[in-house]
Parts: sequence; C-alpha cells; structure tokens
Amino acid sequence: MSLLTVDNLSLSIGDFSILRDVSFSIEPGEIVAVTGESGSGKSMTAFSVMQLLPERAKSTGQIRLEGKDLLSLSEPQLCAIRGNDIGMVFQEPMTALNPVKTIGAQVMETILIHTDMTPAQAEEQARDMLTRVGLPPDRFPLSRYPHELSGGQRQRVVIAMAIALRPKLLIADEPTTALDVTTQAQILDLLKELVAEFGMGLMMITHDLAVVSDMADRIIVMRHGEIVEQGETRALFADMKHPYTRALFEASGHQVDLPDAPDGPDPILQVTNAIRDYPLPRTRLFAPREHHRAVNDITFTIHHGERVGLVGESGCGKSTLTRAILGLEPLQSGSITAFGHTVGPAMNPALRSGLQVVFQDPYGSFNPRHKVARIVTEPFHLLPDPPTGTARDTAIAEALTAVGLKPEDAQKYIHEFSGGQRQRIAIARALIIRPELIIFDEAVSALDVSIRAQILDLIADLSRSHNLSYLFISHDLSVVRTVTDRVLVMKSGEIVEQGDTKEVFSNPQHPYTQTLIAAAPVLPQVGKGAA
Amino acid sequence: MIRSRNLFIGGTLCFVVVAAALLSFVWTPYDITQMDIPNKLQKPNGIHWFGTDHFGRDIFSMIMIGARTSLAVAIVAVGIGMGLGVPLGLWAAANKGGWIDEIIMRGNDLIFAFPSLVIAILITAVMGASALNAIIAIGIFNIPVFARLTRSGALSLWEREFILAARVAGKSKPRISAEHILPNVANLLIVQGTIQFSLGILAEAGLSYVGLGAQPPTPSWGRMLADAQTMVSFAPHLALVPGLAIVTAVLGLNLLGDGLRDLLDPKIRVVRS
Amino acid sequence: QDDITVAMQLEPPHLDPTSAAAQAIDSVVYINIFEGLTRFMDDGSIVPALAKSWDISEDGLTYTFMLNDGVTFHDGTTLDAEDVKFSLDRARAEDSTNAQKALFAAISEVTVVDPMTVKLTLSEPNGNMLFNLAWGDAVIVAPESIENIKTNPVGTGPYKFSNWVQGDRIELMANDGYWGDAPAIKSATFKFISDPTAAFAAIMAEDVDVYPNFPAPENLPQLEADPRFKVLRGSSEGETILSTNNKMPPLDNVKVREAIAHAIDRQAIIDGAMFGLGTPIGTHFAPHHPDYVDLTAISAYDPELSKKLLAEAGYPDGFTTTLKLPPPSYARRGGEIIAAQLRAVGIQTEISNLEWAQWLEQVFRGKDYGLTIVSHTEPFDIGIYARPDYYFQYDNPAFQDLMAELNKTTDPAMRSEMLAKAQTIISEDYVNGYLFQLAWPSVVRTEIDGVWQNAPTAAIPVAEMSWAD
Amino acid sequence: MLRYSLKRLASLVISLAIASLVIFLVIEVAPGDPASYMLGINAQPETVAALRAELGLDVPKAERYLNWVGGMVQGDFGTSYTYRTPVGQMIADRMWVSLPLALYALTLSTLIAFPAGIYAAARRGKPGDMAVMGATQLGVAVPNFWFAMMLVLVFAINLRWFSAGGFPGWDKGFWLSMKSLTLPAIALALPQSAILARVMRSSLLDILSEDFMRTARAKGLSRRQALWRHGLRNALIPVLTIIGLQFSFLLAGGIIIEQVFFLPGLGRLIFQSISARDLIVVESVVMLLVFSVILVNFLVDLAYAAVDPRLRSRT
Ligand SMILES: Nc1ncnc2c1ncn2[C@@H]1O[C@H](COP(=O)(O)OP(=O)(O)OP(=O)(O)O)[C@@H](O)[C@H]1O
Ligand SMILES: Nc1ncnc2c1ncn2[C@@H]1O[C@H](COP(=O)(O)OP(=O)(O)OP(=O)(O)O)[C@@H](O)[C@H]1O
Ligand SMILES: [Mg+2]
Ligand SMILES: [Mg+2]
Ligand code: NI
Repeated sequence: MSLLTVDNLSLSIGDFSILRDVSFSIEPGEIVAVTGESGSGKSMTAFSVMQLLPERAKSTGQIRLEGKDLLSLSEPQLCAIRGNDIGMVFQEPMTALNPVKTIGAQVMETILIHTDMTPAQAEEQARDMLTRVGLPPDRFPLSRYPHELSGGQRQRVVIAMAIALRPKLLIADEPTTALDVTTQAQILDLLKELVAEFGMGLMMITHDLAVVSDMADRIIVMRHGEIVEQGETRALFADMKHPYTRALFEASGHQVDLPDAPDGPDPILQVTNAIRDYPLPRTRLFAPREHHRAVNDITFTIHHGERVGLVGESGCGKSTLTRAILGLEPLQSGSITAFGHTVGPAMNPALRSGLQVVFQDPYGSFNPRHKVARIVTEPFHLLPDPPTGTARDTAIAEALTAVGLKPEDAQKYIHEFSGGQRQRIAIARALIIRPELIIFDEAVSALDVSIRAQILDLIADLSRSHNLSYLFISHDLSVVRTVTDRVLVMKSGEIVEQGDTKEVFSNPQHPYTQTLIAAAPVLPQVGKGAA
Repeated sequence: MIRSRNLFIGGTLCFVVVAAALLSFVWTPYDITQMDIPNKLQKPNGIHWFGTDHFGRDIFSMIMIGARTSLAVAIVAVGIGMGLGVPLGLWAAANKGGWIDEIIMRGNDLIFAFPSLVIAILITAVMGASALNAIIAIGIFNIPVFARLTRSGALSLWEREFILAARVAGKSKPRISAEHILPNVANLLIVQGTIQFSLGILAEAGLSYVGLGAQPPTPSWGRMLADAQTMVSFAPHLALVPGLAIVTAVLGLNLLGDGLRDLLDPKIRVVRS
Repeated sequence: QDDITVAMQLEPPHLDPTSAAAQAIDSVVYINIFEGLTRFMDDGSIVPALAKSWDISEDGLTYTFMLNDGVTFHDGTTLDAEDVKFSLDRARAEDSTNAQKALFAAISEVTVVDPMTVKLTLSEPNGNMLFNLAWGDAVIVAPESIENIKTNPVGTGPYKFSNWVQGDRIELMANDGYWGDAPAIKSATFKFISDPTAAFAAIMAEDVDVYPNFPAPENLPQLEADPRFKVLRGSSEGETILSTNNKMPPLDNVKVREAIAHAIDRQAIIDGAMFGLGTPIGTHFAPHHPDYVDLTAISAYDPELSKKLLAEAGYPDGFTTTLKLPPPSYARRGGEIIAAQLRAVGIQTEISNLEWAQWLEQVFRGKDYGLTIVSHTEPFDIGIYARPDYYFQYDNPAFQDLMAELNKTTDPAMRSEMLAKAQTIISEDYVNGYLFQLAWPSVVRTEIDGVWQNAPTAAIPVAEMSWAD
Repeated sequence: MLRYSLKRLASLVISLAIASLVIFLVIEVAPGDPASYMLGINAQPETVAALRAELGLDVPKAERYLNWVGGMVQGDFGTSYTYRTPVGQMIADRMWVSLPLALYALTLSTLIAFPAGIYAAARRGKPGDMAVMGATQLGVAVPNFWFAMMLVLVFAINLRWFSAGGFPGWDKGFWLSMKSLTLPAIALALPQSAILARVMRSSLLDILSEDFMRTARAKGLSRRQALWRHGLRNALIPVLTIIGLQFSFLLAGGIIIEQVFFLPGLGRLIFQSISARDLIVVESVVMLLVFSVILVNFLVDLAYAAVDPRLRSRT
C-alpha cells in the first residue's frame, strides 16, 4: 500500500477551478518533487493533502493516507493527523514562526499536542530534534526567539517542528526559495538525510528544476491545475514526453546568444575605492552613531560595450552599489565616474541620462496610476528639450517595439500586463533616452523560467542592436553565466574575485566563489540532448 | 455585498445630513431667529415635526442649520489637519532620518501627548469661545494624525522601485512627492479623512456642549444638547433629536469611510481613538 | 432627624468671608459659623447679633456697641471688645484684602471702651452703618485663628466647621457652647452641585434636603407637583439688568438707550429665560424694599416707538454692538432673547459668552463692551450709579450729589424721598436696561421648616431650620 | 530591555520639559486675573493689588515658571490661588475619583471589547459578526456625554436604580462609591469598547492570515487552539496601543462625564480652576494629565516589549 495516494483530486474555490483530476502517489522513503510554474497549483495540492484549504474551497476525489480517506475525516480526526502523521515545511522561514514564542516552545508544542509526554520529556525530544537539524542547544538554546536566528536557521526550526514526531509524510512547499544558494544546499541535504534516516515520504514542491534533479526519485510536472507529466527522475529527464515539460526544461537551462563584445577600450564607468556606510540607530541617546558598511572599498571598471555581471548572496551590498552608481546616494569615500564625470546626488541631468536601470520587481516598478506612455517617458525629464507631440509618440512606439510590445500598448494601464510584459516595459523605460549603460538589478529573478528566458533573449538582442553596455546583477549564477562577458563576485560589501565569466566559472580562485559555484544546483546534462 | 451595503447606508445618511445643511441656506420650515416663547417646549407634532425648544424655536429648522455648523467646523478642521499634516508627512518621509523628520515626528508625538479635549478646552478658554477657535483647537489635533499617516504611507512608497525609477529620471524629491507619492496615499487620506471628519463632528459637539463651540444665535447640535440638559426629564425630545442627529452624521461618515476603504483598498488601516 | 443636607451651586474657594467676594463663602459661614455685630433677617431687616444693643450719637458720628455676655469662639476663647476692634481694623487696614472694603470707609477709629463695649468713630455721618456691619464681610473673627481662617474657620456661631471634602461637600456640626438658643439641626452638610441637571437629579434622588436658589427654574413645576417637596419662590437682592456702556457710541446717546429699553419685552425674557420666575423692574432697586418705586412704565415694551427713537437718534437702520454674557443661565438665555428682540428693531448684537474671570477683565475692568447682562446681587447698591468710573460709565453730577446727600442723611422719611428721586433719575436716563429682580427659588423637603424664602444676603442659616416630625 | 527602557525614559523627560513650557505659555496668556475674580466687582484696585502681592502674582513670569517647574521636580505643585491649599493635595484628592473611574471604565471596556472582538473575528462574515460590528458602528458614533444624559434619564430619574451623580467618598464604603461610579464608567466605557472591539477583531483577522498561523494548524492545532495559543498574544500589540490611548483619553475625557455626574474629579477641578483663573491649578492638572499620557505610552511601550520579544533586543 502506498503511503499517500491522490486520486482524481479536483478543487475549486468559488467559481474558479484550481485543480483538475490530479492523481499521484508517494511511497515510504520516496522523494517526489512537484514542479511547474507559478500558479500551476502546486501549493493547493499540498494544502489539499493537509486539508488546510481556504474556506470556500470544495474538493472531490480521494486523498488516502495509508488507506484512510482524508476527505471523509472529521476536523478533530484531521487535527490528530496533522503534525503527527503529516508534517509540513513552508516557503517563508521569516514568517512561518510565531515571533512571540521561543523556538523551544514551538517545537515542543507539536509534541505536546499529539502525545501525553510531560513537558520535561517533550523538551528533551525537542532538544534532540533541534540537534538533529543542526541547531545544538548548547549553541542555540531553546529560549531563543525566531528573530534571533538567520533565515536558514529558522527554516531548520520549522523542519524540526515538522519532523518532531517522525511523521510518515513530510510536505515541503518551496522550502528553500527564500534562502541563499549555500544555505539552500544545506537545507536540501538535511531533508535528504532525514528521509533516509526516518524512512519518511517527502513531497517536495519547487519551481526550480535544477533543485529537484539530483534529489527527487520521481518528478511531477504541473500546469494550469493539471499534472502534465510524471515519472521517475532519470527516465523523465531522458525522455520528456510532454512539450510543456520540454519547454520548461529548456527554459531553465536557457543559453542566450550573446554577441561578441566590441573591443572598445574606453571606460564608461569607473568605480574607485567606493565606500558606502549606513548609519545604525543610536544605541543610547547621545551615543556616537555606529555605521554599517554596506559597500567596502570597491574598485572596478566597465568599458564601452562591455557586459558585466555582479553576483553575491542576498544582503551583500549589490543594490547599495547600484544606488551609488546611479547617483541616488552619496559615497562616504572613494569615487564613481561615468563618461569622465563624477557621479553623485548632485549630478547633472545630461550625465544621468547616460545611466538607466531596470529593477527586480515587475509589480512595484511602476506607479499604478499612470499609463504606459507616461511611465516610459518619465526619463525625458532629463532632456533639456524633451520631444513633444508626434516626436514623443514616435519615441514611445520605437521603445515599445524594441522590447517586443505594440505601440498601442502605450495607452494601457500597468495592471493590464503580465509580469513578463511589465519587465519589458521597464526595459523600454530605460531604453527610451538611449543610455550607454543600463543596470539590471535582479531584473529576471522574479520571473518564471520561460518568461525569464524570453527576457534574457531580449537583453542579448538589445545589446546587439543598441550596442549596449550593462551591469547585470543577480544571485543566480546560471543566468549571469550566459549574459555577461565579465563577472564580479561580491561578498559582505567587498569584491572578492573578478574576471572573464567563463574563466571564473570554470576555475574559481577565491574560496567563496568556489563554495558558491559548488552549491548552485545544476541541471543534469542528460536532458540537454533531448531538448 | 457587505461593501456596497456600508457604502450605501453611509452614503445615504451623509447625503441626508449634507442635503439638510445645504437646504438650510435657502429654506428652513421656520425662522429660528424669531423667538416664540408662548409656544415653547412643544412635543413633536404636525406643525413642528421635531417640536420646539425652550424659546419656542422650531427644532427641525435648528437641526438643519446645526448640521451646517457641525459640517463646517469639521470640514475646516479636517482641512487644517490635511493642509498642514500631509505636506509635513510628505516632507518627513522624503527626508527620512534627517533632522527635519526628527523634529516633525517629535513635534507630532508631543501634540499626541496632550490630552486633546483638555487642550481644546484650554485653547478656547484662552482665546475665547467661538466656532473659529473650536475649529483651530480641533484642527491642531488633526495635524499629527495626517502627518503620521502620510509619512508612514509615503515611507513604504519611497522604498518602492517606481520611486527609484523616478529618481533615476532625475526628478526632485518635492516633485516626486507631488507626482508619485501623494496620489498613491490619496486613498489612505480619503478614508482617514472621513474618520477624522466624524471625530471632528463629535469634538465640535463636545466643545459646544461645554459652551466652547459656536456661539448663539448660531445653532449647534452640541449646544442644543447642553440647553436641553435640564429639560430632559419633562421634554426628552429636546435631547433625543440633536443626539440622534449627531449619531446619524457620525455613523454615516464612519460607514462611508469603511465602504470607501473596502472599495479603494482593503488593506488600508484607519486610526481611531 | 437632626441632620440636613443643603445643596449650593458653587463651592466656596475658602472659608474666610472677610477676604473674598464669593457668595458661596457667606452661604456656608454667615450666621452659621461667623456672626457680626448686627445681622440680616429673612425680610432684609437688621437686628442685633453679637451686639445686644447700641447707641448712636446725635451727630451720627459715634456708634457705641454693647456686646452680648458669655459669647465664646469655637476654640473656647471669649469674645470681647478687643476682638471686635481687631476684626474691624483688619478689614479697614491698608493691606486688607476685604472685597467690600468700601463698607468701612466711613469709620475713622475703633476704640475699646471696656471689654464688653466698643466705640466706632465715623469721619462723616453714614445712614447705612448698621446695615454695613451686618454684611458677611464684617463678621467678627478670632485674632488667634487668622492664620488658618481659610481652611479652619473659628467663629462664634451655632455651628463649628468639621470637614471639607474638596469638590464635593463641607460638613458643619452644632456648637455645644453656643451663646444663643441651641439649634434643632445638629449636623449640616453643604453639597456643591453646580450643574442644573445634576441639581434636579440630586433633588429627585433625595440626595439633598434643601436647595436654596435652585439653578433650574424649568424644573420647578415638576418639583412643585411632587408631594415630597415644596418650592419657595422668594426674591433675591439681584437686580438683573442689561448693563450698557454709557460712553460707547452710539450707546452714549440717551435716545438710543431709550430705544433699547422700549425694544425689550421683560415678560418674554422672564418666561423664556427664567420660566416665569422673577419680578419686572423699571429701575435699579429691589421691589421688596419699602422705598421701591414701580417705574416699569417708563420703559414699557413698544418696538414701534423704539424704531422711531432710533430713527430720531440717527440710526434708522439700526446699528451693531456687542453683547457679552457671563456664565449664569439668566444671562446666557436672556441674552439670546434680548438679541432676538433687539434684532426686531434693527439692532444687531454680536454675542460672546465669557467666563467670569474674562467678564471681569474685559467688561467690568476693561469696559470693553456695548451691552452685557448681569445681576447685581449686593443689597441696596444704587450707589454704584454715583461712580463715574464704574463699568456703566454713567456720569451724572446731579445724581452723585444726591447720593452724597443721602449718605449723610439718617432721617427715614427724607431718605425715602431721596431714594425715590434717585430711582427715577436713572430710570429716565435709561442708564441700563432694567429687566427683572432675580428670584430666589428654593426647593425644600416638605417636612423641613425655617428655610429663608428671600435672600437679603447670600445666607443659608441652618440654625433656623428644623424637621417637622 | 533595560537599555530600551532607559532610552524611552530619556525621551519621556524631554517631552515633559517641553510640555511644561508649552502649558505655561498657553495658560499665562489667558486673559483674566485670579485676584480680581476672587474679590468680585465691588473690590477696590488697591485691595486687588494687595491680594496679587499676597498670591505672588506680581513676580515676573520667567521666575514663576522656574519656581513652578522647580517645585514640581521636588513634588511640590505650589499653592492654589483660590483655595489656598497645596495643589498637590487637591490633585491627590481628585485623583482618587478620576483614577478609579478611568480604571473602572477601562476594565469595563476591555471586558466588553475582548469577547466581542474575538467572537466577531471567529465568526467573520457570519450574522454574529455582522451584529457585533453593527453595534460597534453605533457605539463609535454615540457621543459619550449624550449617552451619559440618556443613562441618567433612564436609570437615575426614571428607574432610580442609581443616584444621578455625586460621590460619597471612599470612607463611606467601597461598594457605595463603586455604585456611584458605575453609570459614569458605563457612559465612558461603552463608546470606547466599540472602538476596542473593532481593533481587536481586525487585528485578530490580520493575525489569522499570517503564515505562522498556518504553521500552527499544520502542527495539528484546531482553529480555536491556534487562535488562543498563537493568535491572541500577537493580536494584542495593536490592541495595547489603543488601550494606552484610551486610558489617557478616559482620564482626561472624563472631564465632561464628571460634569454630567458632578463627580469631584480632576475634570471638574480643571473647569473650576479655569473659570476662577486659578492658573497654577490648571497648569498642574494639565501637566499631570500630559504626564500620565506620556507615562502610559511609556508603559505601553514596555508592555509591547513584554509581549513582543523582537522589541526587547532592539537597541
Ligand atoms: N485563497 C485562494 N482563493 C482563490 N484562489 C486561490 C487562493 N489561493 C490560490 N489560489 C489560486 O489557485 C491557483 C493555484 O495556486 P497555488 O498557490 O497552488 O500555485 P503554486 O503552484 O503554488 O504557485 P507558486 O509557485 O507561485 O507558489 C492560482 O491560480 C491561485 O491564484
Ligand atoms: N537604507 C538602509 N539603511 C541601513 N542599512 C541598509 C539600508 N539598505 C540596505 N542596508 C543594508 O546594507 C546591506 C546591503 O544591502 P543591499 O540591499 O545592497 O543588499 P543586496 O546585495 O542588494 O541584497 P539582495 O540580494 O537581498 O537584494 C544589507 O545588510 C542591508 O541590511
Ligand atoms: Mg506555492
Ligand atoms: Mg538587492
Ligand atoms: Ni442689588
């Protein structure tokens, strides 16, 4: 008998059909990965198994855990199963823990609800579990609060809670999306070990094919609430039957066709010994202000036509550097010059018009009250005499066409566009005044793989047609690898390594670069041939 | 369903109050500057729908004109609060962490620390009882409400990437505040505005009740209540009618505010105290 | 039952009647705790108190008072002529803070003749001397107790001060060593209830037994109908007038003042503001005074005449002036009615409601007003019209001479005649709008006797009250 | 935690200093002189001058300010002009009415609001929720002094269950005093509880949609258990803010209610002293109210830290 069997599960919320005829099963000790693009119904499938669905949700079909049909159980019976037979780990470690209770209490709670252990015994077991997930109580006392731990450590607490009673089935819904690559690798290793140790079934949800490729026994691919393909990992990678699976796979490992860098030796951006400090809140009323050094003594140059990547973990100072280059924030020391002039908050519009930027968030980058035409022409503010009338319309049409949109789109509001289209609009806005250097700050990180592939192609095309230079910032090594000529590796505000992209990736010098590259999940080469 | 119901009931109640106030400029059933002492203290009847007061004036007419007073005081007071508070809040947010921000926010805290009613009483006692001084007293306490709200709304907007984009486009902070920030906090302000408006009506009633609001002969709901107080035992309608008028106006505004919030942005949080 | 709860509107600031004007002080202490050489009776007459008798010299310049024997202060010390001299000298002194210092202006010397006799020497004859000495401001105090008199008054009266819960009540208890008749009421509580609604509620709830000068006339009919209570409709010494700034144009024009007088419908004001309580007056004199002359006809209600007078005075379209109103309801409500009546003849008024302190500053001292409404509660105060710097700013030498003459006159018939003349002069000069004599309505439990009906002074003599069993 | 408290304390002191200056300036420009008020209309100018000297009103303002503040720091609030008794004593006496009233009202409003808010949140969108929310809308709209008048009309004048006002004094018996504070406390508490219930409900609803509530349910807690164990304490944070605001409102807002029920509390003291221009009393009472508002905010901040460990470790 399978551990979990889902048969013809259909789910609707109100009038919307969310899941249609979903069927799969999980055996004890097996790792099953559920993948697919955002909104495909991965999380809803998991919540159906937990029976923690939104209020108006109605489901049909069968979900059997060791033969018991969960859909027919009463709420108290379900409560007895949750946490005991099925554990769950969520995506967001920052919010998944109750901020006002100690980690010890939260892990103990799972134990106390389901068993008749005394608090002392429960504490003992909680201690064991926390040790097991790599949080030994001598270094991480049970009396710590969640905010006193890092993201990865919190995720370990959540895992400890979920496995405290050694459930038969563990569901992990994108457990590492919010984490750094290095932390991600640790957590994935931990999950693998636990499955092997406890003989649990693991249902692992992720949209990152590379993540699942080396750990899942079986893969389920979802799209629009349906399972399009499922099978044993190796077999699936070797022989993808469904075109969607193939497209997804191809997009994940997408390589763009980057034109050769022109040999323009003239530098357009020079960052010399740049230092940027943030004042910290005062500790005492009249204490001297302490500072946090977000950018520490950074020096590099970008030449005309060059495409440079900047990689590094979250919080290492990438965005801070971006803001300094754009002249939005002052440096505490060092200098940044663009086209031979110093950059800073007081720089003149002409200089500013040579530097533009595209941000990560396709939803937050636009004033929702403005039409596309107004949004993309905002940089015209920098021109001494901005085009008006037909000249303006032509400029808008040109910019929109360049990013693959239609001139008519200028009259629409931003909410009428999809995420990928929005990112095109953001690029159009950066392009409209023909800057020489564009900074892409995590410009594709929030996008689904297939859309990301399109945007990366667009960037490569524009680089060709507009002879663009850019600084491409990302924490995703595989992306940086394909769209840049040169790469800078940043850690805690400093650049630890820089050099030719291929060179750095194939032969990293600095230990940090080495761990970074080692931790990054890679797609198996097997699928490559099939695509 | 709930949304449209709040909006509908609130809108209707507000409409009735506003209509009565506007109508009173051109028409009231009786002339309330005329005293008719022989006909004083009549119970509600066919001739005087809400009865007459201790001077024989028609209560219905007084309620209509009282609506005018209440609305005028509250509108101007909220106007003062918005007019000063919103620019201050925008300014503080644009220069977050700077000494201007610090001064503005500490000043706000200080105003918040004063028990508003006591200070309103002091202000009117110092400057003399009048509708204008009541407006000032109520208005002053609206400033920090709007300044804080605007600042907190604006602060989260300043983190947004479209603001960074505008800065990359070379726009100055004041310009960005006017062009991008203000329109995006407008919903917030409208919703809080209706709440402050209703609080303004309550405050005006309270001040008038202790004799520090609009001065006679201008009728005011609060003063009608104060006048009625000694007569409740034998003429309860004198207190009931203006009390219900206040409840109607405040309830209407609150429902309207809730309805608007649901309509404009369910995430908006209003401050009430 | 020998205890009683008396309510009063205002709380006394302290308990020294000789250094503040607050009537609330007199209400608590006058005749209860402190006594003077003479005292008022209910009808306004003056009778002996601590002085059992007196001689007045032929020329009216020497008053010799014989004191009662066996009078002791609450602290056990005996009352003698030294105490009288001390009290009167203290009130007249250079640095005295006596609010009615003018009462003693005529006294040039106080001499102790023997322990039980004291002699007052006047600088000029004063027909009002015995009356003046009856005031609460002229009570006899013990020299030893002056230090703490404001919080622990020590007098000779039938009651001793016992307790004061500030903001709520003062308690008195009977003085066993009282020199006169022992009072029927053994303990008295004065409760302060300023709010008219609260006053009504407290009466209805039987929280208080006596409420002299009940503040809500509108509730009297209800209380009268209730068998538990009786309502005494007495009269106070308060001439309620529309005080007029006689120096402020256009009110300096007698025609304009006459127009105002004829625009006022007194009965409407009494009905509207006081729910029928109050006696119309035509001059500044109390109707219950034997020398009162009814002059209401001089300023009869006649709006047409009023308009005509305005036109004659050069204001056919009326004018605008201020109407500043102190807190009492006679002023606030009366003000609204008068404003409406004046508006009917074309005179616009800007009403502003003032606190007493503001009123004193702006109106009384600053004379920055056109019209105001106030009740002049001091007994027999027509003399204020002889003071050109008084806030009416009425300056009539003829009247001033008449008053000077009156002060020197002791012959009752001649005084009557002069008073009638004085009343007529101010009435015909329309110095102020004369509205009504403020009533003194008291609500009393049916079983209680001896409550003063009228208030010749703000006194609530508990010793005269008793419960009928 | 200690550092956090000390920092709050420092800003508290600065606020108080500024507040005292503002209060002094506002009140001293008020027209009206306590001496002439006390002596009435027949007083002679030199008498008034003598009294002013006796009261110390002829001293320059700057010196009076310093004396006042200096005295307060040492716990001496000065002597009332009209009553000639120590202001500190007067305030302490009145405090014994106002403070219990505020606490009583706060207790009532919390007792009403918490269950109502929790009930409504648990029954979101159902008829029970609608009924509670409708009632709170009404509660928010009712002016408390009008409500007080209606209470007096019904319960004191018509039914005679309570006396219409007044305060017997704690020495006359605890229950008697509590009874006389009951109607005023209800009049104060009901409108406040409406606000509190709304805050409680919306704050709970916010918490219910938090990720950690889902985590709690995934552990096997029932909806109700999750609400009590994980929801309430987190929901308490915004509720605490409102309770803090309300307490100072109740203390100061009692002013009008004390008028309606003629309670000898701080509210009546302030009205009396304003009309008597007993400036030093007004100044001190307002200062005390400001102090209590600031103090309550301070306590609320500390309570936050007790409820929310994130605040404890923050500088
Ligand atoms: N509470 C809800 N009410 C209505 N629709 C919902 C609700 N939650 C999710 N949905 C819809 O259900 C569909 C599936 O959502 P689900 O969260 O399962 O996607 P997912 O595959 O987990 O996506 P992601 O990778 O972004 O987490 C989406 O179209 C989503 O809009
Ligand atoms: N306004 C600010 N005030 C104080 N500290 C800040 C501020 N902005 C950023 N920091 C800090 O500076 C450091 C660098 O932040 P930055 O946003 O540049 O990181 P990042 O590399 O862009 O990270 P991510 O990949 O998450 O976007 C972080 O530790 C951050 O907490
Ligand atoms: Mg999901
Ligand atoms: Mg960043
Ligand atoms: Ni008089």
